[in-house]
Amino acid sequence: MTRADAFNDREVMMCTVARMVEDGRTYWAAGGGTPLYSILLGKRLYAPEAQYVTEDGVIAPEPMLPYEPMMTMVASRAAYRALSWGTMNTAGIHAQLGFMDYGVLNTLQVDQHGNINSTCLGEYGSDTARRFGGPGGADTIAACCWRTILMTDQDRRKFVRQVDFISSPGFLDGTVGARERAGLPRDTGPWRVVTPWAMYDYEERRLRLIARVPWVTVQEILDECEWKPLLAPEIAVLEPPTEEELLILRSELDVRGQTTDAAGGWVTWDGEKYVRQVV
Amino acid sequence: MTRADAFNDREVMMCTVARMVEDGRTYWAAGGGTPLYSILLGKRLYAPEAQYVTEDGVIAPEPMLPYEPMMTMVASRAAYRALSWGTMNTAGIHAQLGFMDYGVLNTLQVDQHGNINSTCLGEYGSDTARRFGGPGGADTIAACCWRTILMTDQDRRKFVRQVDFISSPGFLDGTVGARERAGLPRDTGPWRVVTPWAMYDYEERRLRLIARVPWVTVQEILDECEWKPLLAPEIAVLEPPTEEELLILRSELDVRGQTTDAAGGWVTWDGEKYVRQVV
Amino acid sequence: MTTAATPAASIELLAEGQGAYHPVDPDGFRAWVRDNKTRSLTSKLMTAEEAVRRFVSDGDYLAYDCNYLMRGPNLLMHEIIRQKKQKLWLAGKFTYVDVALLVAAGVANRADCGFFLATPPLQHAIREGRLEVFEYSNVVMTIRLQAGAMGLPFMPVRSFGGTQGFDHSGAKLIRDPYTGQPITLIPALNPDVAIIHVHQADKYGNARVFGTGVAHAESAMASRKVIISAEEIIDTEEIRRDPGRTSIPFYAVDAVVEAPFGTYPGNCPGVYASDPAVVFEVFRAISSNAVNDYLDKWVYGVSSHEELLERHVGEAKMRELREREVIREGYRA
Amino acid sequence: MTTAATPAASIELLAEGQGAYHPVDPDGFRAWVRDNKTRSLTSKLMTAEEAVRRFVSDGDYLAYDCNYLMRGPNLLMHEIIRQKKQKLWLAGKFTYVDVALLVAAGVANRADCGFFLATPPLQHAIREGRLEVFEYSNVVMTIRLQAGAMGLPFMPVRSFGGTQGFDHSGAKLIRDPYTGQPITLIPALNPDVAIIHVHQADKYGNARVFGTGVAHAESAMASRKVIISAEEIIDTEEIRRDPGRTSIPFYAVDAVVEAPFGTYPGNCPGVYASDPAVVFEVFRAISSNAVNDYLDKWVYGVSSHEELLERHVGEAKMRELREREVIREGYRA
Repeated sequence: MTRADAFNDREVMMCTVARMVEDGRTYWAAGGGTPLYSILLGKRLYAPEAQYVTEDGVIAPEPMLPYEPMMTMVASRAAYRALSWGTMNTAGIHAQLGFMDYGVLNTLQVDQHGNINSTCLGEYGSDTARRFGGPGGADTIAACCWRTILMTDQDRRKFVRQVDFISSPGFLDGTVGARERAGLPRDTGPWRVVTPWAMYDYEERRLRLIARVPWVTVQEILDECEWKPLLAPEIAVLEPPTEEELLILRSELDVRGQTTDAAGGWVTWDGEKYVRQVV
Repeated sequence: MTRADAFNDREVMMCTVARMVEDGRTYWAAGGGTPLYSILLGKRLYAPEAQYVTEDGVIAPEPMLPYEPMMTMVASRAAYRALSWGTMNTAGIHAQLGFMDYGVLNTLQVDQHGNINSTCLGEYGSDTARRFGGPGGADTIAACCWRTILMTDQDRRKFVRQVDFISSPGFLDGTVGARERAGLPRDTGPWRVVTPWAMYDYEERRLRLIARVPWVTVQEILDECEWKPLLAPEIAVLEPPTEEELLILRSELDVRGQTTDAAGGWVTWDGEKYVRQVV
Repeated sequence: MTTAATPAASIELLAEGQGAYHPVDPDGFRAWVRDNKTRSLTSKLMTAEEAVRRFVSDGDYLAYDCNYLMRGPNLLMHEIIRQKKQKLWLAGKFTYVDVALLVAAGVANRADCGFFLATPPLQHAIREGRLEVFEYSNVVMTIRLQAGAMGLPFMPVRSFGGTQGFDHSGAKLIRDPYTGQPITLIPALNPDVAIIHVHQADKYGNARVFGTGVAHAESAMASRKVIISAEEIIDTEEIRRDPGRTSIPFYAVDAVVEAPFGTYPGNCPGVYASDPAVVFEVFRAISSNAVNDYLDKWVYGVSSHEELLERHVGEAKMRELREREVIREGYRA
Repeated sequence: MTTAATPAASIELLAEGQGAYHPVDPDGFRAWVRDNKTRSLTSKLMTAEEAVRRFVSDGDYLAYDCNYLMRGPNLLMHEIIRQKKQKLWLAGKFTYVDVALLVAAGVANRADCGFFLATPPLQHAIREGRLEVFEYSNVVMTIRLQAGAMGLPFMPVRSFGGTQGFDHSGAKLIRDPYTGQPITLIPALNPDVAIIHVHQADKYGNARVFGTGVAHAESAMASRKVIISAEEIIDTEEIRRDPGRTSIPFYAVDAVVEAPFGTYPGNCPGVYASDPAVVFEVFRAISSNAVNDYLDKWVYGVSSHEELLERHVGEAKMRELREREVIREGYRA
């Protein structure tokens, strides 16, 4: 496995999540962007016996890649060779029953307690609020999967003390039992946050930085957090993407670069170290 | 249509109900005995466009007759050429949604308010109580179909003031709104009771005799009611079975006589009148 | 229950959302079914024009399934726009462009949100009060439809609690009388009208959907009026040969519209692929206040879907899209 | 919900049944699933002996689907009797002979009643306290299973209110916070173990049922332990060719037993007819205290279903029963 020389922010994030995918576990991939590609990459390289569902009730497919543009759900390539076809309630209910180990999702904004905002920036209902798409499947994933992996950009507007709107639940106000008091299933909650620069977990229901990529410092990460996370006693260093990972990502999965070409930084190896530039 | 010369009690009852079957209406046939055969006979002769469901979620079949012994549900002949196959919840939920116009069922005991007992005779839980099968699908039929047609024997132990156990709801205590207060859907309730001797409707939620067969008198009917029903101003006289009805019933539907041979009386035409004898 | 001697007691109501929601009335729905649904085998075949004219009314709550890109009832959605229906309330679940399109077209002014793209023109419509939004999630919306499809007033759910969507919704948090723990209830949804595209249907409305989906069966059973558009009209004999494949039974359906390529420019899994050029075109339109141009070409400028296909798509393109859909396994009975 | 300022309020609890019911614990069920269900594709093929030994425990709440006459898991039921399991609590819905048989065999002492034949020996067992019965209806039982299969603690239902079954059940009547009208709630049912006979399954437990049924999918999703007996084991490739035909997904299943003629003497729709002589024999047995004779021959006297078929049925009879089942349409993918 050769460390790659050049890759972008989204690719880093997907490779990081791909390595977290475990054999024999079930995943609910939110939507059809980076979460789905991360799981597919993980299955392809590291955990072929990981199984996943999507929101339209596809269970454990062997998709025909690449997908048609935008067609990551309710499409024959995405649903190909599944073990079962259902509908949205199939996915929602199987998660509600406890069958989904992990949910992987992305978001607009996350706060110190892992609450997720995908509804609006600014005060809800005000003239200055900027509307977004809403939770989609993320609320069910965040409520009912045993563990959730949140993918987002490392951007100070995204890591905030308190999200402008809780679209999908994290640890809510962070007190013990807050989720249970809101009717959510026991022993669930946010588990990891992955950005192109860093990985976080939760310590007593508060976001904690646990790892960074080699080309950014802890301080640079903290500069991109409006609300500063806790720091683990030791901050691990994540491995950069490998050539193998990138080849598969680019040639088999996201061949049109819809997901990987999205805005962000580009990281290159200058012979001595990785250097990141915003493009 | 020739009036028949000889037939038994069950046949009378099935022919009476068959004539009540209406085109373009939906029926839920309870179990696979007299209710189902009555509907099949009605469809065959009078209302080909009546549609029925059974408890296992068969919708509008064209069954392959006759059935195998006992095999009136979850069997290929009974489900043959249906428009849809579901499960028990399909039937239950479609009735709950208001899609079932009529439910046809039979019972052990009925009371003045149309409450149905199929659970026990005697005081529930006592040493002398005699246990029966329970409501099966009848509770849902009696609660959720718009109108229910109850088939039972004309027997004084069966027509009582108050059933020993309400397995399936009639008008409960007979007061206005009693069903709604118990959570049941609005505007539903018992509609007709048919016995080998008589037909009843409900007047202000109380059982009322409205018709009799030619070979019994009103008094004979009342003698077989422990609790006396109301009497309609005029008691109609029901037509006896026709040769055509009986031929179909005996040769196409219940060819083994499982349903029609059940205990009861046998009625014959003596040249001047019909005479009933208990066999 | 006549003998029950349990004293009256109560269940704590812990919180209530304050959002308006489509009225919950299971008994009213039952009465509608009794009085309006045809239980005989009567042909319901009609044109999209007639179906929309008869069964979509101004002010209706509208559920569509799935969406403009994926087996959506696009032919019917276009017809609704063409007939300039007004003030529709949308079940905006699992949607990319549909809400923005219908709002820009002036036919919808309310939406329950599961997920839909909030493009700048749509954000503008919200700020100007041309669209009022109530907050749910995709699954909460489909469970609401399931409750409606079961004839119930509400359903418990293990998600949605703790969110601020809850506050802007019709949800309630109660103390579960069985476990003693808090649990969320969500109001049943019985749309006034559902528009659903299916692979096959007979003239009576017995319909088959193949592949995955969102909530086609729930939407059909839950809605007062149901319009089916079908890629293919098949004989009832064929339905009877494989009753396990029926997704929606005839008695739930009010209108059946024969609609080959009825989900164009979206895809119909197992039959034809989407047309990416036009998909990108609709994305551009809803993102840049160019919806009128899009509608002028694809809706107002043609009198029917047949004309749309003839004038703007053509046989060669349709053949290409059919051929691009290489997977057929599982999409036939 | 953090911003909700709704004052605490309450919902009237109008009546409560007084029957014992299998504990409602959705969070406990979830934890069981997390800790015990295999989410990898692992072969679960085993003998009936092993499946019953490992997955049926004394005191378990048992759901079977459908019943002894109709696609019942008779091979598994026989094995449960053979292994002399004790104190099972039965989901007695849509049943003719099963409850009487299992009670007479000494393996069950409680039953929730939807419908089952109450023969004189069974009436006797009730009077003697060898069987305790709790009262529901068939559909109330399958809706309870559906609630369990959705991970919920309860479900509203529009039937059952007003009955005396209600009084002897776990139902509750509340004032619906949405309509203001009374509505019945019934407790979810999550059996400890479900035994289900299916037409086809792969070795991982992806299972197909054809034709109609009672609550096979609900029972599978709702139960902590699930044993599937399958008429035919098929390759996973075949499952993947038509995923719309999968009735039960692998991750719900704990054991798969290959079981040709597994529902004998009952019928397996589309595959073989029931054997009327033996059906009548079991009816006679449960009606006349002759269950031991029946069990001596069909259960204790043989060590397995294979031996039962070999010694008491034979190839000619099996061929005859297959031929008697003339209808195949709709029972194959």
